[in-house]
Amino acid sequence: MAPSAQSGPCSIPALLARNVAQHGSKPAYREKEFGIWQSWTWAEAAEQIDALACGLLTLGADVGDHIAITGRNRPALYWAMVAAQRIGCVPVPLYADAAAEEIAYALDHCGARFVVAGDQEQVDKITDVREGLTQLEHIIYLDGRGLRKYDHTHMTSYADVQKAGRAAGNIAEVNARSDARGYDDTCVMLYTSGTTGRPKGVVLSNRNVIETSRNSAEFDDLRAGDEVLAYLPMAWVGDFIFSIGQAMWTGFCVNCPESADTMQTDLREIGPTYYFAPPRVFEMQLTNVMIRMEDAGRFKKWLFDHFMAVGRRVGPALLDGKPVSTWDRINYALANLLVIGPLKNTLGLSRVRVGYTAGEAIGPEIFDFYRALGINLKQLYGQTEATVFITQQPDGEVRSDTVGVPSPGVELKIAENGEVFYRSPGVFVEYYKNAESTASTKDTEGWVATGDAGFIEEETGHLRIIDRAKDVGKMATGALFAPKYVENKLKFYPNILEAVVFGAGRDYCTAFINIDLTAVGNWAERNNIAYSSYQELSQHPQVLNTIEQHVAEVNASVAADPMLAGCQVHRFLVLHKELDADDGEMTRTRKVRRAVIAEKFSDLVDALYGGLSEIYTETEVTYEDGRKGKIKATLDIRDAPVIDQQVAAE
Amino acid sequence: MSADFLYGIEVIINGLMAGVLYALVALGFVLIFKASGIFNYAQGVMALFAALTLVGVMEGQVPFSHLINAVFGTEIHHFGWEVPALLAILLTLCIMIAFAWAVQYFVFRHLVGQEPIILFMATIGLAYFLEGVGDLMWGSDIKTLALGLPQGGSMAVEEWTAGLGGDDFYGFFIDKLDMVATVVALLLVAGLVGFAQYTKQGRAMRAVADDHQAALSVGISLNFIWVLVWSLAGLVALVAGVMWGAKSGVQFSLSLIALKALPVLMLGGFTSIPGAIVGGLIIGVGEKLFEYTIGAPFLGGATENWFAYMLALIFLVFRPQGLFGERIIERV
Amino acid sequence: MKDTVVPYTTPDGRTIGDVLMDMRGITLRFGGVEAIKNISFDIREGEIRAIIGPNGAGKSSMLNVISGFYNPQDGEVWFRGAKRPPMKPFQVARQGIARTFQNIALFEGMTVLDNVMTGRLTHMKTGMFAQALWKGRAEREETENREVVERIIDFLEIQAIRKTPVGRLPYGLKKRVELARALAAEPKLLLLDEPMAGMNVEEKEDMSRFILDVNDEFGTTIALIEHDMGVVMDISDRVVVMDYGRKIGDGTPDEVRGNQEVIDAYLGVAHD
Amino acid sequence: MFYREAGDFKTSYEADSQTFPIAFDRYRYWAVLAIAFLVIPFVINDYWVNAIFVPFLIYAIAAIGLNILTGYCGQVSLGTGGFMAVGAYACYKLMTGFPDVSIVIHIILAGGITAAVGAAFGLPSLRIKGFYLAVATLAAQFFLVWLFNKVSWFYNYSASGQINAPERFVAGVAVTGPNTAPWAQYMICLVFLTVCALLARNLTRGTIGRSWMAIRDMDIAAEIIGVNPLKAKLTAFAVSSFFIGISGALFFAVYLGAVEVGEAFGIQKSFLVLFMIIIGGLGSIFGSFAGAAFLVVLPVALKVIGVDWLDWPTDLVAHLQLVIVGALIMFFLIKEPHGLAQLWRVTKEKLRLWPFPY
Repeated sequence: MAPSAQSGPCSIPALLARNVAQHGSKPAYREKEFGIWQSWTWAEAAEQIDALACGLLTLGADVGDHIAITGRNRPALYWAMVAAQRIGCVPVPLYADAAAEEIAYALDHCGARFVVAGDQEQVDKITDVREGLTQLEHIIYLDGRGLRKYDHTHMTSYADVQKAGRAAGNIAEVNARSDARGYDDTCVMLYTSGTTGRPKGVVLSNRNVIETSRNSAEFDDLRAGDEVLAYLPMAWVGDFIFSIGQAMWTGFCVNCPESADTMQTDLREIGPTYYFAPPRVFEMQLTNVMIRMEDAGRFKKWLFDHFMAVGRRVGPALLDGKPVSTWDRINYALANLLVIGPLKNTLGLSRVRVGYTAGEAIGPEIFDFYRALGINLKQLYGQTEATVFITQQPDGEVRSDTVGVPSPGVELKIAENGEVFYRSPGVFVEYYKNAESTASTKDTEGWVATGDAGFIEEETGHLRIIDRAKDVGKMATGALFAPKYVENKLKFYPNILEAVVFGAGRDYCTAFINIDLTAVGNWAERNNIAYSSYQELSQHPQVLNTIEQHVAEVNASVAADPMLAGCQVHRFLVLHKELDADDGEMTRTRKVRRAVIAEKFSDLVDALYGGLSEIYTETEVTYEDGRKGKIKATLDIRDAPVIDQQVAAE
Repeated sequence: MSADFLYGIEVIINGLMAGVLYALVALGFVLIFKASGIFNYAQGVMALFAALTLVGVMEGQVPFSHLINAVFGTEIHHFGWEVPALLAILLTLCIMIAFAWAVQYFVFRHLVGQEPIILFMATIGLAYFLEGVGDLMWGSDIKTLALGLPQGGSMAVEEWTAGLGGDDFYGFFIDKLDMVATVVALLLVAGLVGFAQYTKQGRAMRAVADDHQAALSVGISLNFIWVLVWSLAGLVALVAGVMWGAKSGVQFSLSLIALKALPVLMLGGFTSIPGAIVGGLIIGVGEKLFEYTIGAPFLGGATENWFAYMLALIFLVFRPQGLFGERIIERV
Repeated sequence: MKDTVVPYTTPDGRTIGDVLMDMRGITLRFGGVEAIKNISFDIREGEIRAIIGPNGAGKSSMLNVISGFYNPQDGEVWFRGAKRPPMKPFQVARQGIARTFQNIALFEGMTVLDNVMTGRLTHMKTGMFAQALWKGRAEREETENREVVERIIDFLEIQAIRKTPVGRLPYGLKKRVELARALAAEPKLLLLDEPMAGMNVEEKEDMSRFILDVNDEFGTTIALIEHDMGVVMDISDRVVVMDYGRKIGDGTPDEVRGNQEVIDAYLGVAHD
Repeated sequence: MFYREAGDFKTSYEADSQTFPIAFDRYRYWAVLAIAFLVIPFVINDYWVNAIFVPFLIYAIAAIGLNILTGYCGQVSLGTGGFMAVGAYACYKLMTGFPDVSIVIHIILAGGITAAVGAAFGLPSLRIKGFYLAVATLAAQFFLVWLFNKVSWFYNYSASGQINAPERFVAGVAVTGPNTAPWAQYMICLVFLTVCALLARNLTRGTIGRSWMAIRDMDIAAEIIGVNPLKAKLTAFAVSSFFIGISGALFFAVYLGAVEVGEAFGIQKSFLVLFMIIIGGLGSIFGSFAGAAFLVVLPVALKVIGVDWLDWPTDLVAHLQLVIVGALIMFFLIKEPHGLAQLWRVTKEKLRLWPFPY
């Protein structure tokens, strides 16, 4: 199905030309500036791009040069990318919030001769590290505020470059160069924010970008007339695909907010029809809603709770096209009029036709909330090397615990260690100047390792991600041991702050649980349960019972997947202190340090596996002021109900 | 002396006497304005209300009888007794004081610190309210106020002055009631000035007028002062109401004397007691003279309706703060 | 012009041009009191000129003379090379002199946007009938001026409060809005009456930055009153020092710092 | 609750500064217009026209006029009655003087003449402020009423001292005179009101409007930004009087048909219109409508309840009305100085934020 280089437009500039021809007078870009949404039609955008392209030529840009682009999302910067492609250069978007040395590394690594910088802040960062960068010739800045007094020998304003371009009249050269672009020439280079080691420059070809864009656009039936809000970092592959790839393919309109802090209002004004956000954004929005509703009057509150309940019951069903009784439909219509509609409206999501979230696991209650509002929120699984799409959820098959079925044109395979491999037209060309990492990631047949462990549900064919492949271990029984997977499930309960699951090389799994003081504390107050300390509360029998229920429920859901049924928590205890970075039990980014904890609380671990019913322990803690102290406690150890795997299998 | 000249004198005398009454009403305004910065448009209606109440009390009418009858289908009108004038006046005074308190408590306590214009509009509302209440309490039919005050022209004066002119001059025609009114008004004015100058409350009142904060700091209760001045205004209203009422019957038009007093104030300055008096006299004489010399012969008469205003208006344009008012200095 | 002056360039690359406003022997009396005693000084194009002095030195009176609230009994006011006849404030404004007030004088009943738009009044010429019809000339003019205003709003970073009624704003923001309104007039000369009065340290820093930026980006000539010495000395090119209505010092911040009389009269005060 | 603003964004300043920026409001506005023009005329009868609609429409014009002066420019006037009288008599003289010129022209000219008179009486406003001015405008009130009473030229020397509106036609339909169809009365008033409201809105949204409000909020600051106080105040007086004049003309020619100046345009009129804008909301066109509607409907409602249902004597109800109106004025000044318009605004905000409290 992949068209050969001849059929159809084979580069972004080609797509641009097509859009100008097809819907030249439709809006292509908007930006909130000076109080209104400044708009550019496709024709106008193309003119701007050409002007810049010509200007870049006058500055002496050669075919194959890398042109770095940094700044917040603005149409002009998107145009800069396309302009670069027009003249056969490779656009390299960089993270606007990156530190100077990170930028220095990237600029040096790709040997950029030109940088298009958003504003003074970006310019300053670059000038700071300029000495080191031998190849860097010229900085082109967009917003001149505060730059008046800077030395302009190697610096020009975006507008001036365009002016020069318009004057130069070398458009023929520009066209010649962009016509020469082939389907397999580089389209863009994106630096992966390297969690380990240096960032790598992922090279994506026109084929990668255009085919994934087309496939994904068809998958969700995206079309001209759709609206997206471009607010995620331009250097992130997702933004490149949404705001350039798909936008160019379908010809929908890209809207840029006025600034980061007006994003919510701008979102509300635009009311996008196609919306992407990482889980934390949805989570934040939900919390805001709840906080604001706290101050609502009794009637409003009741109305809200009542109709949200209706929404939770009916909304998702309606979205998935499941049969819904007329009575429920009426109820939902009412809810829509009184609560859901206005709510979606104030959140700016009332027009969303397709919404995606990805990056990390999203809490079911968050996910359900938006589904209840009737927002078609789906999950996808992807990465830069795949030009985003590996799997995504088709309409009607949306669940919070899977990441969906393979995207069109994507093949999946699961290695015996559970790691997920894929092969697709979107598979990246190479890591720039980094052959061996390329080789280690992508084999000769084009299979790419995701580094994540997961499995495919037989009945639905949905992929479910368990954990980072390196964190997934084996139990004594040989069954798969995926602590994070279970811990996440546990942590979705508001009462549970942290959980640490043990079981690598053991016969069964056990867990440490940290209660969430605020949540449990509130609960205690409501049921007037007196407690003098975190420790006392943590060991309160009723608390333990609640936690035990949670664990039981988690076990049930874990048992549902044969591959993971082994990971059910057989025994657990509730820790007498909060896991704390100051005590080295967590990283500063609040990731549990499994090894450290296992070592520090070895007595407790032994107790869990030693079959004791309670254990006395002393732990050293560090207080805020740095003093050290000991806390002594006797902890109950509970057996959690588990579901027998054979039973589960049948 | 020629008759015309003498008639001119007569006009002036009548003007002066009318002026005293204007001054009296104007005083009511000045009192409240000095102490609270409120320009009390309701002053006139207060006079009407006072007069109505006085009549009602004397005749032993049942307050709100119309309303009661309408609601309960009863047919009550009078208690069937009559109250002697003096007692009635006292009772009316009490009612006016109660009213003063109510106004302060329910309305202006909530408007402290508002712009004068807002307060002014509030008093217009008050005027409507009070007029309605008055009519509800005592009915809106014209009533005669029989206090046994002398009526008609004073023969004595006429005969005594007849000699001044030739045959075609019959002496000054001066209404007895006007004379009485003048005397009473003069007494009241004197009394008020004395009160303001020599009593503790009076001094407190002036202190408040000068500077609220300072007054507060020396422990004067603004609320008390405000109720006090409203009560005094009530007293003034009562007297004015009696005079006017006795002269031309107790009816709605009585409330229009407020409108008469306005130009007096613009002339005399809103904050000056002497200003009010002088202003009153000027207006009184001025409008009578104008009517006598120009109005009646050339303009078809009834110029009193507006002359005072025109005079004041023209005057204001040249001296916005009035004759005796404090200079208005604009700070940047 | 009395004396010809050579344009020069400041260290940070701004050009200070000819004399823009020349005050010659200004004397101002209130009744018997002499608020200003025979003061002369000039303000040159593109500079930041400060008038400082202890309270009651006559600074504000001087500003009010410049902006036409008071007409001096003696002395001449020369503006852009011409002697200025006695004028009303609004005529002065139309000559291209805008100002802010020490105690903010915004139009509380209007939104920030409308307040700043009022700053454009001197630039808006459409007649009443055209306005009554709105469509066409009036609307076009409105839009053109709105564009100018929006750039100023952007420049002073008050986009977020564009449509809020000024009554609801905190003090610091109000000051900024008032500055915006003055800037909207695109004045030849901008008068700032204690722009930092009652501000905390970082508000003061912001305001100083804005003042410098205004002078830099728009090349606006600025005359400001301030009795916080520190700030003034940092941002102004030349300083006039007043005390009891007399001029006791005039020159660059450094010269003024050196001036013994100033130190006695003023810094002494400032120290305690 | 009913607002759906997501996706309702502005790409031009024209769109951003339009009268009803929110789509929902815009639709409601058109709906109201449609009903007013296309439905009511066909269902309306004589009682409704004379009791509610025509008075409402005419007073709304007057209220808009006074609101421009008082609400937008901050100059309180108690001369409204007098200025309405000017409009009425001007219209009468024109109608009788130039019988074959269209009545519409006459009414507009009447407005123009009133504007001139208003401006003249506005002159003192330069020297005197606040309620000094308010009191000064009473001079206009009394003088004008006296004038039209005494100078018989104004009522063409008629014995009764009354003026009677001769029959005049618009597009062949009688709009004044004894045999005017109710719907015709309604229509001509409606048209005038609609136009006046639009003009008022345009004036208040633009340069002039801003200089008025500047004068109102802080005249010193206004001067410093280049507002000429004389011009601002006089234009306010003129424009305001123009509308008031038109309303006066309609009041006489279309509504009453025959007028005796003292009772039709006495000081009570001035207060009535002032009350309308206080209750409706100072500085708001919508407020002018609300206030007019309120004070036109209130007496009718009271009469219906008091006289027709409870059959109380009429004068009693009239007195009650005084009490209620007076109390309302004080209530609004204390509790909601911006009147019904503000209440409306608040409700609207709540609806827009729904279900959130803020």
